[in-house]
Amino acid sequence: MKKFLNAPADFVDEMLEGIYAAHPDVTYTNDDKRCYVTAHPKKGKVGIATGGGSGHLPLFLGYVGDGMLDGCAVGGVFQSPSSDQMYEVTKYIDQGAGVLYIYGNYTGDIINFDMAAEMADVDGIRVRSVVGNDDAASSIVGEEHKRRGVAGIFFVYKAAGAAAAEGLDLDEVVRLADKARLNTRTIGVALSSCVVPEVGHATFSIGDDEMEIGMGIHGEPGISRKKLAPADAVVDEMMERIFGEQDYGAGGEVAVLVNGLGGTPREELYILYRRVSQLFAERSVKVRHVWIGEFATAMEMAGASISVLKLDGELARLMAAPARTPFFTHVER
Amino acid sequence: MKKFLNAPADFVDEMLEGIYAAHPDVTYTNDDKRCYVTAHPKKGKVGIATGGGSGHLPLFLGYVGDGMLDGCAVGGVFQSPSSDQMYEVTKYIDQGAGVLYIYGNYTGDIINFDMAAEMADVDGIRVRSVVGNDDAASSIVGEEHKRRGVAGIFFVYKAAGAAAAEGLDLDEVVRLADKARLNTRTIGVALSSCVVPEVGHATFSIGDDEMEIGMGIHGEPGISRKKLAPADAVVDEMMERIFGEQDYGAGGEVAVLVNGLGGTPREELYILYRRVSQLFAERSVKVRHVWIGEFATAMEMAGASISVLKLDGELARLMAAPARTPFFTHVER
Amino acid sequence: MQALTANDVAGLFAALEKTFSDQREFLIALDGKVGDSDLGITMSKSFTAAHAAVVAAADASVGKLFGRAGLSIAKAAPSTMGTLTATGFMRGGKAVEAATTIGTAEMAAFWRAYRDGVQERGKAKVGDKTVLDVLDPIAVSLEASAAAGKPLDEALAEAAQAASEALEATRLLVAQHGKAAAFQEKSRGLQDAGATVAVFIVETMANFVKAG
Amino acid sequence: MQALTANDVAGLFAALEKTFSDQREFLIALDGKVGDSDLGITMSKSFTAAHAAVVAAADASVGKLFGRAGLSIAKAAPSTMGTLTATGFMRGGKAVEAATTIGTAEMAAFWRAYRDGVQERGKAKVGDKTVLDVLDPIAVSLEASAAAGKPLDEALAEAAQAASEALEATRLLVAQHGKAAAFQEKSRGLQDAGATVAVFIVETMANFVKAG
Ligand SMILES: Nc1ncnc2c1ncn2[C@@H]1O[C@H](COP(=O)(O)OP(=O)(O)O)[C@@H](O)[C@H]1O
Ligand SMILES: Nc1ncnc2c1ncn2[C@@H]1O[C@H](COP(=O)(O)OP(=O)(O)O)[C@@H](O)[C@H]1O
Ligand SMILES: [Mg+2]
Ligand SMILES: [Mg+2]
Ligand SMILES: [Mg+2]
Ligand SMILES: [Mg+2]
Repeated sequence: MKKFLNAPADFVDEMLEGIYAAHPDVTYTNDDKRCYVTAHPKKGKVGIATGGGSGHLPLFLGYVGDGMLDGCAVGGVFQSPSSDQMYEVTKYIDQGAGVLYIYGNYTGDIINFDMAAEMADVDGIRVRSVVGNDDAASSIVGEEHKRRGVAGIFFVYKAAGAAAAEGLDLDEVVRLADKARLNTRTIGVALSSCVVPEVGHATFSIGDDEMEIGMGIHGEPGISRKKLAPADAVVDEMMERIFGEQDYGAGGEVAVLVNGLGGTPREELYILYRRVSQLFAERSVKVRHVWIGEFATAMEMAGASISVLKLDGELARLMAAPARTPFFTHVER
Repeated sequence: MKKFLNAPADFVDEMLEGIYAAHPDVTYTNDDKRCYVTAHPKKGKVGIATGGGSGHLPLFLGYVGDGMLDGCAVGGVFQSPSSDQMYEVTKYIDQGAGVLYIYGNYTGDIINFDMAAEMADVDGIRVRSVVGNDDAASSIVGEEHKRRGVAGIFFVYKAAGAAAAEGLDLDEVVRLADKARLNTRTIGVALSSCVVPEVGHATFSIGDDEMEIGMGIHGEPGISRKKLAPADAVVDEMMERIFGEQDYGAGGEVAVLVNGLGGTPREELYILYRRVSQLFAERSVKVRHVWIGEFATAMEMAGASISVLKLDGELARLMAAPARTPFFTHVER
Repeated sequence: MQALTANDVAGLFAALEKTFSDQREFLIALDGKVGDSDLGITMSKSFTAAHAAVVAAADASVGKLFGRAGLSIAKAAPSTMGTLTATGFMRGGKAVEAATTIGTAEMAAFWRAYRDGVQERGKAKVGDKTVLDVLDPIAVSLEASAAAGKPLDEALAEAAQAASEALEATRLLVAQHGKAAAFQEKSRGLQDAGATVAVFIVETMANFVKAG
Repeated sequence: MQALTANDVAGLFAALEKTFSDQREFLIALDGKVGDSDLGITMSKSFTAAHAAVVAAADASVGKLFGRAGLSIAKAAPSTMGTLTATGFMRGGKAVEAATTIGTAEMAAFWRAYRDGVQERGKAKVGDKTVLDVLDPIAVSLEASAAAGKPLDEALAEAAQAASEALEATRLLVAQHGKAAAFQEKSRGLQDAGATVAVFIVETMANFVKAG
């Protein structure tokens, strides 16, 4: 295990100490570093919380900031945070307009967020949830409710965050977040494993010339493992699945996120995007927004995912809105 | 070699095609994709060009944009671009106020930029150069002119870019860029090698439990190769070298850049910064600006570098100024 | 012993802590087959925390103490099984809050509420290859024993027996929930990891009561 | 032959292209010891481009053709040696631009300008373990031959001999420039890679003139 760390058990808390030292715009509540919240909550705005395991930076906490989220319960590496931590974050970020939970479709997270919502209900805080399930590889059409949440949750954050910043009420923010969720599809491909600090060895093994299409960000099995193909062929196979699920229509508009899993250099992400843009151009679909970089990682795992959000007028407006967090800045042009 | 690519020989040009497809704010001149320039040159502003080998994203081209640079000559992976390409970039970005070259201290780059400056001189374009040499590991005090340029060149770009955006003239921009250069020290540590696509195997080898302090971003030998130590000890050793070279003074101010070399997850960079911030706090030095992420990489190389810029009033002002490129956004708060 | 009192609770959780410390590596390996290998770690953390919590608590009721144990597990181990186990102890404890001693009837009420709480929280059905496939026969067996007026030690021994048979039967099922679900057919033939945890809990209870 | 004319230039560059294609792997390996292994690739690219450029060019003067060769190398191979070689051919070509035939005196003028151009561009001194350590004796030897009135084939043969002795002597030096400088003492004992390139160029010229 080649990592910069002190004791593996301190990995998450020391990471958080570094983040708080660097970024005064975020802080924590309840004296618990893992209850991560904005330092500038806005009275009357719908609060948005997320949460999940560590090891995915900038996911999840990196999206806490202006125009995005208000708080994040931080778990151990690839581990859910506790319901208690989610509840504390909820109390802090509720500014009288209720709270929306946006998180990925993992049993541990669901169970804990549901428990936290029950706890908040006792305090009279209105909580609603939108559970990201964008990973088209993780189950077939018709069983979307079983799909994992992966990088495409970024679009749900962006839509909900912009809607809340506009001053919309909880139901409206939920409606828009849910629309972004339903309109998002992601497909990923992994080239190498990663190492959980407290475990100390690779999470899974994969041949030197193999790739696994659809592998989850914790190493969950994907659709197919095969020989690594040229970049264009890999993109074609990924996008075929996405095009098979949603019709973007000639003249339609999309937002695209090309996400590195951590170990893949930015150069390669652009080689992938080159082909993505060709495929949309062939279909006369306009890529109105594109983000390329690391948005949801699995530490040093090599690989990438492509997420597509089908836009309509209001989603396009929400994607364009400015946002600013310590890990993500979007400036309206 | 596990990379997303088509033919290795097309790696750089296909990456550029992806970048141009994604980012309409940049374009190229002379019908050569490797002559990368801003799409919005500003009349009367000092033009700033950089250049260097590919494989270091967001270095070098990623800093072309508002408040930063105007053009970049793009070389092959770890290879200098040609003097001809630099000359074409120079002609495009000259807006009547002359051009500043900012690049790293590598023989190939120097020779080519000097040649380009000679060519531009024939056209009556005034060119001056500032050559980044921040890598404190690459030669001893007193031989700073032999030092390599690494991630700390970011500070030189930021200072020069902000100065040019303020409308200062070439000599003033050079003075400020040079001050940033003189006030910057970087020290890096590598944990793993990287693979140049056209070569296909690791550039160098390093033991499973080893780190090399001071290794260059092309695998140039460093100061010492030893067993990987706990993160705090690694930072202490790196910072001891930096503190030994510049006196930041109690009450002094600095800007800090913690840079990932590509394969190291963001989580670990924050664990490193945690210790950096402690060391400055112990010395009553204020970290006024901090950037943590990937700013100068060596593809998938695991490792990190720490750069420190000693601030005075004018450098602090230039660091605070807004900047916006497809790869880097800084919003003034 | 024929009934548990508040005085026995610390001893019971000491025994549970020992069980999960002994079974740590076994559970890590089991969860590693179609999961993420964390179960041994989280369950051991859970019962260390629960033991500490009941020792520190001043409550006089067994139910309240079980509730506190559940709360401490929720904080210590927010994994799927951690939270489900926490829910089970909290709901079960609440169901017997009023009782000063736990005989067969109260034990049945505890496990019924434990089972229902896990079902409500996890939204699995019996047969989905989860902990529920063992919790359900435990509750059913204890309810039958209560109706038949069996003493607590005998009732728990039978419940433990039913649990371990039900665990064996999970081998035939295909996982529908959690990380294992992604492995589908590969999960067939393996005993469910969470169900194994439930067997360990009820067996430890049975042995504790028998020994006491 | 006793002088080069414009008609000979394409043949000379064909020979140079062949030399560097033959020596590709050798130069890759040599540069790999204390450099980045690119030298074989860039030099082979350089002379393929140079050959194509002189074949395509319509100029009537040897010097102009050498200049075009240099320009094409600058575009094709912007590495250190690529640009230094480009500079050498451009400056050398310019020095003999007016001549219609290249005898010993012109060849001496060519290499003098080549050497000085490389020194000016690279800012190295003789003894710094670079290509200059071979370029300098080539120029000196040709100037002596010109003063002594020696014929071109004999002059180039002597220059090539001087070059290869000078290359051998670079083994004793420690690199002060480029990537090799970082290796310091490790570079001692190895012949300099760039200096090897210069030897190959002058040897190819000598053989071409001798054969012609
Ligand atoms: N929805 C659910 N309802 C009940 N039990 C579940 C559910 N999902 C998973 N489980 C149980 O949880 C066990 C795995 O627990 P654990 O290792 O804590 O999960 P994770 O590591 O995914 O958080 C499974 O063996 C199964 O018994
Ligand atoms: N400043 C310099 N002046 C002259 N020659 C130099 C200089 N620096 C390096 N060289 C020569 O360049 C050779 C290496 O060339 P090359 O492989 O093209 O360099 P790089 O790969 O670093 O661009 C060295 O062996 C040396 O002869
Ligand atoms: Mg990375
Ligand atoms: Mg990376
Ligand atoms: Mg598990
Ligand atoms: Mg080289």
